[in-house]
Amino acid sequence: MSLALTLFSALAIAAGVFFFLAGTVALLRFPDSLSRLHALTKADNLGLGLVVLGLLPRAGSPLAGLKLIVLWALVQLSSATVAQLIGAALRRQDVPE
Amino acid sequence: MTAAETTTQGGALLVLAILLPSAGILASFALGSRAAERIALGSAPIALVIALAVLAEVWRAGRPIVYTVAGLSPPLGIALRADGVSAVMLLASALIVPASGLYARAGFASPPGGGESRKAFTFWIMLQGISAALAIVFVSGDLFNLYVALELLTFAAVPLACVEGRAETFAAALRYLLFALFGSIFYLLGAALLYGAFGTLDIALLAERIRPIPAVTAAAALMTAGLLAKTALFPLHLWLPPAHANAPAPASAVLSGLVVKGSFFLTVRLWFYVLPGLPAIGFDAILGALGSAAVVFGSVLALRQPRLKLLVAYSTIAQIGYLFLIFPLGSGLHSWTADGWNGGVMQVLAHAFAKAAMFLAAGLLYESLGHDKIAKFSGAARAMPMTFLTLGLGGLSLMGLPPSGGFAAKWLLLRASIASGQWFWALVLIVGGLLAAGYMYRILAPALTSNAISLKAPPRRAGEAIALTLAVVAVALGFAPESFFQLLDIGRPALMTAGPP
Amino acid sequence: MTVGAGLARVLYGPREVDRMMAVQLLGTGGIAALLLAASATEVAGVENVALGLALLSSFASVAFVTASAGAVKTRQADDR
Amino acid sequence: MTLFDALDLALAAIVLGVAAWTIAAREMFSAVVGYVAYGLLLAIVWVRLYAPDVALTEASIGSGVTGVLLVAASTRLRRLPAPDAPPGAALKIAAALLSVLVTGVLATAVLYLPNPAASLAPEADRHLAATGLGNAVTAVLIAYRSFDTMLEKVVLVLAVVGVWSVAPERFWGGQPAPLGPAAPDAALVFLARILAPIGVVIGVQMFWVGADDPGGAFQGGAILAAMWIIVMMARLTEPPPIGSGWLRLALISGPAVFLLVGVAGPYMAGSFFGYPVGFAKPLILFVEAFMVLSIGVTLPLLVAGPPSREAGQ
Amino acid sequence: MSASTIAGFVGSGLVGLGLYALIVNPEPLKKLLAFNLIGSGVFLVFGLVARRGAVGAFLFDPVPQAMVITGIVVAFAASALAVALMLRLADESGCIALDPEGGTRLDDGAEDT
Repeated sequence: MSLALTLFSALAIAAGVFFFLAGTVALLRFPDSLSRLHALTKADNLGLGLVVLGLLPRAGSPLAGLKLIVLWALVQLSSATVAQLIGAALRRQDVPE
Repeated sequence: MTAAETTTQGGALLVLAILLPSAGILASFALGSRAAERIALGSAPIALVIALAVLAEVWRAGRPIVYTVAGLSPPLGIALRADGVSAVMLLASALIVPASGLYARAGFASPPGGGESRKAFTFWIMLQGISAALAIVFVSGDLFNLYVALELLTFAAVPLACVEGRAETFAAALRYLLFALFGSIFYLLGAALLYGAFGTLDIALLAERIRPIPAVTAAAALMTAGLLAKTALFPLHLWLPPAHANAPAPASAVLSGLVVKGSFFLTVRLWFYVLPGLPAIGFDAILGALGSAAVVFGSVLALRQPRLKLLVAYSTIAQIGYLFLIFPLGSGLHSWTADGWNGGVMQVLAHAFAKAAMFLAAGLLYESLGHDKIAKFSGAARAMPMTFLTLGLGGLSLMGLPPSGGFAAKWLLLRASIASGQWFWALVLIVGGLLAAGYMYRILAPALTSNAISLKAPPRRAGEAIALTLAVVAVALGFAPESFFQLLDIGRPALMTAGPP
Repeated sequence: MTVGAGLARVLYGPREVDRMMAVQLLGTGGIAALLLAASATEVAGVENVALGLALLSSFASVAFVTASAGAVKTRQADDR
Repeated sequence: MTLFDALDLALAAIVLGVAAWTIAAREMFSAVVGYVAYGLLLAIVWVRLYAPDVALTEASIGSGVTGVLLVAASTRLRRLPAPDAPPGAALKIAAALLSVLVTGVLATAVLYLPNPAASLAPEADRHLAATGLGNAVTAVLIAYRSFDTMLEKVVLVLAVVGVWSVAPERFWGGQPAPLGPAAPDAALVFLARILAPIGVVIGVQMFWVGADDPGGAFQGGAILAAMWIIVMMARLTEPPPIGSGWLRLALISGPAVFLLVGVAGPYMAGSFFGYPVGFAKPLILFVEAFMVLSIGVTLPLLVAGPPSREAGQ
Repeated sequence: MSASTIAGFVGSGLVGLGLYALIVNPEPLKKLLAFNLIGSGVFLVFGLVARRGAVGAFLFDPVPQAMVITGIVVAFAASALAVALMLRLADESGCIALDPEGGTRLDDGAEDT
């Protein structure tokens, strides 16, 4: 693996971890549930995306790389859906209160 | 190390004893409740033949018969082993389970016209589940395989306890399940430690390798605690009376007569077969003391029960207590241990048959009287003589009066306790017998009065005959010949270690 | 795994939805942690585990949301 | 102390912390959320123990499917009055002492376990060639200790009978209650439509590669089960009536095929549950395929619970 | 201290925590949760044993790992049965008290041996 690729990989992973931390802090600190939800989806998408991107050069085989990408796509799909569901649940909870 | 173990002649019988009820479960599940009844009862004679063949083979060989499953010897493979006690227990199970099944035909029939009934489906499948689980418990030589057997036993026994579908049966079954799960997970924890220490879960290999390290002591304590919860030894008995007393009579007969013996059998396997090399650290005395407490406590509570089935259930707690005297009286290498061992095994058998008979009789009483309140039994013996004869014969064995299996058991235990100078256990045996006489008197005395009583329905003759037969077997065990005890000695671990080098 | 440390605290979140979000984030973070640990220690086949987790993390969250939605409805019905 | 040691310790602390929180949570629902998170963390612990097969099983069954089961139960039970009086201080102290004692004894035992432990790894590897498999864990499950695995499948069948048996008599033969709300969210339906086919592919792939890599019948079957559950939660399908013949055949197919192959053992390989040399791998995959089907059907039915509608409705 | 030893200690702790909750919590569902905690603790002890069984090129002993997989499936089946019983009991009686007489405790003195 070339130096540039290694550097890129490390940077991407570091950035990904940073987004996770940011998402965590946001979940802890943000005042209301909707903005927390917003923060969560950002952390999910970007954090995992960057980590996957960083790991791609290290993947041993094309199949392993493909698995990583499928994995990321799956998480995208589910996190988007769950965010929507949680949003809907929030609305339901908020109406009567 | 001995050379790797291989299959002996007749070993395949052990696999068949397990696979027959397992296949029965699967076929019954696919074919429905009516077929389940036919399969459960139809396979019983085959199971009986297998059990008799195992017994004959063990007797002929004069040593345990072995089967290595998949042709792999332990430690990587699983070995099944049957010694004298396994063979006898297998036979007892092959007799009591179908007896309960025949008795249950009236109550667990499928509706006419091809429909399926929940009660019938559950009962006949779970009955085969108990056969399968007990077969593994009696012949398996691998502690993890035995864990699977314990779970099989739990999953079969708990739904039987609530097959009637009333709220109190669900509460009883749930409590039973929680105790049983606690028991099996602690058993498994001990097995994990033993594997970590010695790299095998095969009973024979463990017995060779065992050394007194902390993990072994911890494993022994954890596994015993778990097994005691499943055996309902005082003070872990709370689940038993509601579960056994609220189950339908044929289910109670199997639960009380056989299922609790399964986990007791494993406790014996653990202490006598796996851990004999462990220096005595007082475990046997603790188990004996808990057993003694159970005898007194269970009997006193039995004396106070208003309902017959509850009384019989509490009497089970007391009778389980006697079983644990096998630990102080049957272990070690002394002149008396043969008596203690034989007495303990005899008590297992005598109680299995006597208690099954009594629960079946209690069920008949309930059917005919519409209740099982002891206070309202007056004159019932006149109307249902066979049922009360069954209760009386079963009670004879529970009290330990001659001639009966219970007498033989208690006599042997008494002899062992006197020979060993442990007079305390003798006292327990005598007090327990007196208390049992007390609760049997409570049942029989009012029933024998000459008052007139009206029955809702005449007792079922077939049911009465089955219950009486079981009670007669319990009594007949008292006449067991010397060769019977020679059979029990085949594969007894104390003898093997004490034998000529 | 440091990610996990922060996330566990979120379980104390004041409302049910917050907890669900926390589990969702934990699932994603767990996958990332798994991938990183795998590439660092070279345990074979970890990408299969991560793939399984990816499938299942949404699974649990969906169950929570569905169940809690049902519960809110019954609670509202009770209030009226 | 390396970075990994520190991370391991932190992970251990979090696992214990989440477990304690799960126990302490007053609301059952929160406790279950905690339990699912705990399951995810455990999966990471299992990877650290070089047990990816177990990690997959823990994530799918121990955390995922069990989580769904407990969530449904907690929402249905949450409006009930507290059953018994809270325990007294004496009991709490006694229980705490007992628990500390057990933990202490156990930790001591663990500390004094031989290290390295006696291992069957070389022996398992020696017989691996005869099975044609590459994954030793799969070989233990389906070949060396296949007897255990077959019996454990019978346990699952008994569990299904047990769960069904609590139904009222009149519902016998009918369908279990639906798993989702009457009008599921459009997003959920969308997710189920997309995820389920992908999940099925991944599940089958996981079973297939399980012969050589982490994975196998249990893990593949569990993922299929999860997919069926999610489809039922979106109300795209309903739980099948328990009287259905096909359903029952699918449920027993795993143990039944396993048992038949085991019984054929003496003729093929000279021993019950033995596999013939040279033909072991195809036979093992054959058995496993039916086990995947059985597990994929059994787990959702255990989650769905007893029948709660009359047959034919 | 290696990852496996830590896992062993975590397992011990989980067994203790679960046991405490099993005894103290009156709600059956919490007892079930506690049982599952004990279960995972026990499995971790198996995991420790499997990892300690690493010899030469083998990173772990596959036998205990296979046992854990079997154990997890059985534990799930047990949970399903318990949940079914609880829900039915709740339907029948409107509460889920384990003990109709009240006041009796579960698992009192489990460790007398």
